[in-house]
Amino acid sequence: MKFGIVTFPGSNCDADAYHAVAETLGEQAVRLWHKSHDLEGVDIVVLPGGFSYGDYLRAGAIARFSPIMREVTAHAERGGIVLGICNGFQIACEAGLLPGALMRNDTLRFVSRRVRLRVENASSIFSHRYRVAQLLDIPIAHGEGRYVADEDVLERLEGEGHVIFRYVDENGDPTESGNPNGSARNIAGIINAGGNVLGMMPHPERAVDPLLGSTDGLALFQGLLDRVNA
Amino acid sequence: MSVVPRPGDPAITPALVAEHGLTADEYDRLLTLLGREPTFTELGIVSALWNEHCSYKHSRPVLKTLPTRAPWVLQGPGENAGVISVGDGWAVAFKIESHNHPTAVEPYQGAATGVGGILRDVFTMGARPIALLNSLRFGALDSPRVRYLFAGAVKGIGDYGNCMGVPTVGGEVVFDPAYEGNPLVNAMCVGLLREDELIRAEAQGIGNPILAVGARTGRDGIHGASFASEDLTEASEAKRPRVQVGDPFTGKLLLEASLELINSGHIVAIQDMGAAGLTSSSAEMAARGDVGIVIDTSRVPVREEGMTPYEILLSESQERMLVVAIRGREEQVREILTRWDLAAEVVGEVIAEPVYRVMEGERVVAEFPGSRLVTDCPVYYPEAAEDPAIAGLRERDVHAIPPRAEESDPAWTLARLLSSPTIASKEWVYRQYDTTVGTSTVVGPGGDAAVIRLRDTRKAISLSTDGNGRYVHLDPRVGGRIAVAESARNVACSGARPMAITNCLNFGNPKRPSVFYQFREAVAGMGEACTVLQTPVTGGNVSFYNESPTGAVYPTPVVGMVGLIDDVSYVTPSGFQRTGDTVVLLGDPTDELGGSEYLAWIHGVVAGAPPACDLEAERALVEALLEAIGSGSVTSAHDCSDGGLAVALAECAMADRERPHGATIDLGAWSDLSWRALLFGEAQGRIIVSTADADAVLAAAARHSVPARVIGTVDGPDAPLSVSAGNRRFVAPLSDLAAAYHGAIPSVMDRSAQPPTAQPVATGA
Amino acid sequence: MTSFTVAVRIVPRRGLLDPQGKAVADALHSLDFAGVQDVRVGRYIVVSLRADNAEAAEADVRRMCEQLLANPVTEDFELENARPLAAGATS
Amino acid sequence: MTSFTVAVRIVPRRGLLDPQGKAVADALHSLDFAGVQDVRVGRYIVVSLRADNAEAAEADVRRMCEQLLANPVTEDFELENARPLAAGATS
Ligand SMILES: Nc1ncnc2c1ncn2[C@@H]1O[C@H](COP(=O)(O)OP(=O)(O)O)[C@@H](O)[C@H]1O
Ligand SMILES: [Mg+2]
Repeated sequence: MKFGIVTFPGSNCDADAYHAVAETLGEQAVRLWHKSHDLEGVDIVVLPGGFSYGDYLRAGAIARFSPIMREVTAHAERGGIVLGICNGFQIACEAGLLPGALMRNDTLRFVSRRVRLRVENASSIFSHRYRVAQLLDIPIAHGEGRYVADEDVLERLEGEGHVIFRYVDENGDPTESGNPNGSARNIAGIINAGGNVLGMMPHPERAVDPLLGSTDGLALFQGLLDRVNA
Repeated sequence: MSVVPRPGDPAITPALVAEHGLTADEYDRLLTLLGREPTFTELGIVSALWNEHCSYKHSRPVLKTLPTRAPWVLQGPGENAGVISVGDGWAVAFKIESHNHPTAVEPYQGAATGVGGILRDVFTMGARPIALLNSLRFGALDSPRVRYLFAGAVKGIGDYGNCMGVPTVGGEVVFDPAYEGNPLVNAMCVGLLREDELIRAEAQGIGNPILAVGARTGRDGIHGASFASEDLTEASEAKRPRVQVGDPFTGKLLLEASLELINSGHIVAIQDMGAAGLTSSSAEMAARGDVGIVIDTSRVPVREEGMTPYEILLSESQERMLVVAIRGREEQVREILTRWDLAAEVVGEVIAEPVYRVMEGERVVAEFPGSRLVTDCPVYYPEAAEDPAIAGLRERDVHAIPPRAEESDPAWTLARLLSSPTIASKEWVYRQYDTTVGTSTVVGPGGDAAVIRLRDTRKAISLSTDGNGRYVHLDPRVGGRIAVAESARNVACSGARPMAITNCLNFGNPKRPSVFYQFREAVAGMGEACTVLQTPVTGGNVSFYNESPTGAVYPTPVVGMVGLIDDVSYVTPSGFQRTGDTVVLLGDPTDELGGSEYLAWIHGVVAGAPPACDLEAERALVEALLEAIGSGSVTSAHDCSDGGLAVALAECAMADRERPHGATIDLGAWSDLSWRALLFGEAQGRIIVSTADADAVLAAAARHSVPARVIGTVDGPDAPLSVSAGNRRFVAPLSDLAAAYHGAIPSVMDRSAQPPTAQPVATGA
Repeated sequence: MTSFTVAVRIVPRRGLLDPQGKAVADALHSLDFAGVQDVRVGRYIVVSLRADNAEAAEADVRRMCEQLLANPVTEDFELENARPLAAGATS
Repeated sequence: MTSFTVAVRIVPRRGLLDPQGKAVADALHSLDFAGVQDVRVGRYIVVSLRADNAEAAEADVRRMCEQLLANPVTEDFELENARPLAAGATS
């Protein structure tokens, strides 16, 4: 099992993703430089958090044109697994790997805190180690995390079970008070129609170590291992 | 080589000299140094280097009195940042710096560039930044201008650190009318490095090339008042921006490229082009290496056309570095920078001849003999005398101030104090900061100190910033001591041994005897505390002239403390954790009320003597606490500071917002003290501990002769905070306290956008 | 009183670094728009408001710019002419 | 080849929540601009570029918008007419 973690010049969670995969899980991991055209035979691509090219214009807008993204897109089209976290989710949307877009938080402020997520679909390759309706504590840290899409796109996402994670309040309900950024329908993470690309704003790689307060992100990475190894 | 005036440069007149901030004596000194009249470019260079910010001309003799040595100190003051060893070959670099004046002009950019600058100071030591903190002072939040400054500064701090991927994990915010016209923004950065990778910013090796790296140079932030000259007409004044704009993305590229450069072995020195840009960075590197240097301004990549040597030398454009490379390795250096989409141009050379020379192509536009241009600046010993009005304030009997009628229920007073923005939760602030990036934040903001683990070891470091301007205002010596003692207590509460400090000294105009007195005394107090607590000073920053038309800010030394935790299992939270635990108070309450937040917020009075600070007792307290923590008997530890014992108890109860704990507290042992001094007085040297093994905690305290007493028990989540002393008693439901504590800042800040109305006047740096 | 819209263009002041513009220009170059010399990124704000006439609407928006919309330290602004708002066009 | 500037206005698509616009409108109300009905906040981008003529410059900038400057899911854009750039005016 080989993970490839893409490093854009402004990525800043690439090392965290690397640690989660290589140290916590003990899996093979390589860093993929944004100017490279070679995925080095990885099974799973991680698009990590950060500010890919500064993201002054729109988060992820410039990153999608980088050389490595051409390979990542081809990988996804072949059915290869892509995990976009935070900035990686934004890039995946800009690159058309996932529908919709991520806009500035409705509070107009960057938001950094632990949020509660509810698992909506536990049959995807990313979420099968969770139970439906399981509640997870995972950190977020973003300024542009408000998921938007046309109404028909949202309907399709819901209808086809492509919403994987939703923000919920302390009672486990997807209320306004549980929604940290104004995302449509409290959407925190979605998969594509092929089920092989996941984008999520919360940071599972920051929730893999009991010392840091939560290990709820671990099952996502472990789940990927099961499926790819099977 | 002969220096001739550059065509088009203004002639040197007494008025021009004055506009450059040089006194007649200083100008004479310059004439003696040169043996001739200076050129315009030379005048600009000297005005920048002899400016307070670069030269420390009013503060240096006083700073020299601070203790700076300990076996673990690898780099003391004088470098871009201080460095201490934390064992196993690892070291920590850290430094704090002010960006007060830029923030007063444009809060977002001013604060953001402050963070950018302090990050560069740390990574130029070869350290990867792992944490940021910030210490902020603003006027009262009921002013829209203050809200605008506060919101902008917080956003600027957040955006820069967030983009860099360095977690902002702690700090402090104080609101007081004293800072109305002149906010203080101090940013601290902490980095991690291998001891053997430490690099110093010393120019070395005759013939080595000097490179400008990073962003292009524009006309940003060039000092020197408004010149009446041909080159500097009104039009060119208008072209010259008053603020520098930060580019954190370029900052991030510079960080990665610089660390790679340092690692590559192709360079001998690297320094940020900070205040006074190319001039101070090159002159400082030359002075440290005791070598000559030549710079050619025509080779510096610029952003705008027609820039003069004067402008290029003094520009404060952000995200630029000066690098001394090994001769013959220029290409390798360029290759590393190209990989990060950054440019590097050779702009000069280290030379054998002991001069500081600036060329513009073939022409010599400035030349100073010797390599000590920076250190050869004038030094002043200003007059110092206490303002008698302040002595009067200190002597006032604050116990004579009658309580307000509502205070008959201390629960009212407590809730009211918790809603003081200075005491209230700062979550509104730190939610805008990425606190968890780097996956090493064991304890983020909200407790006494932040804790960052050191990956691949069992260790962690603990970080805190502290300083109480009101105390220093009322008694600078005591206030200086308390700043250090409180930060030591804060890191100790998290389980850490206090190791060393950096400090940022924010004061008014040092030429006023009353201000210089405060400065001298506060530094003396800090020095005493550092000596007793064995926390040497490894660096810092002085910011004078923090004044507005309404007067000077409170004298505000801010201490940034680094502590070391040998094993992450010792990390201790600040809040109550377990129902049924015993609550122990280390240290003793007193009847002191002077300088308290209680008096200021409830009575609008700033008077009385600040609480006494017994340094030996503080040291024993830290030792006793660390021993108790080491024995595994401490569940939580929280020190008493602003708002006193009652506020500290409420904080312990509410620390975990989702799982609060009430408590039943009996202060009967001190029932002879006045109720308000007991509850809200700010006696120093006190820590609230919760424990399942009170005997062990009491025994540890006894071994260090620290007064300690069981004062109650931790209750369940629905229980109130109930406190009694003899026949006096009050009960405060946690929901009321939490509403006050968590609601205070959001209720003011979330009301509406804050307009950037009238520009303030501020003169600090 | 009639409803008008007044649009405002707010751009970073000349001489100030514009990191956004720089990033966009770099990106355009790497997308092979070789002719790009410079990019400045500012804000475009459309205010719909009631006023007695077009001049009054513009005067109001100018004051809004001075007080709130533009940052006098870092930005310059420019008003477009007021246009009567088609009835019911406010969202 | 001549130098032109082409300005682009990028605005949030109608129907999408524009929290920035709403915040500005609220702030204007609290500053007593009672007539304000609605505010939309978008981007204003000025591109300076070399091109054969004004049409070519506009066509280039239109492609830039489609490829990079605007996000079709959330934004609409509009070009202003190309203007020849005064010599030496690029900063
Ligand atoms: N500007 C800030 N940035 C980040 N954290 C902050 C800031 N201000 C306060 N905090 C956090 O809030 C908590 C309370 O701060 P403070 O009341 O100053 O604590 P103490 O009295 O123990 O020094 C601390 O954990 C501190 O780090
Ligand atoms: Mg404390």
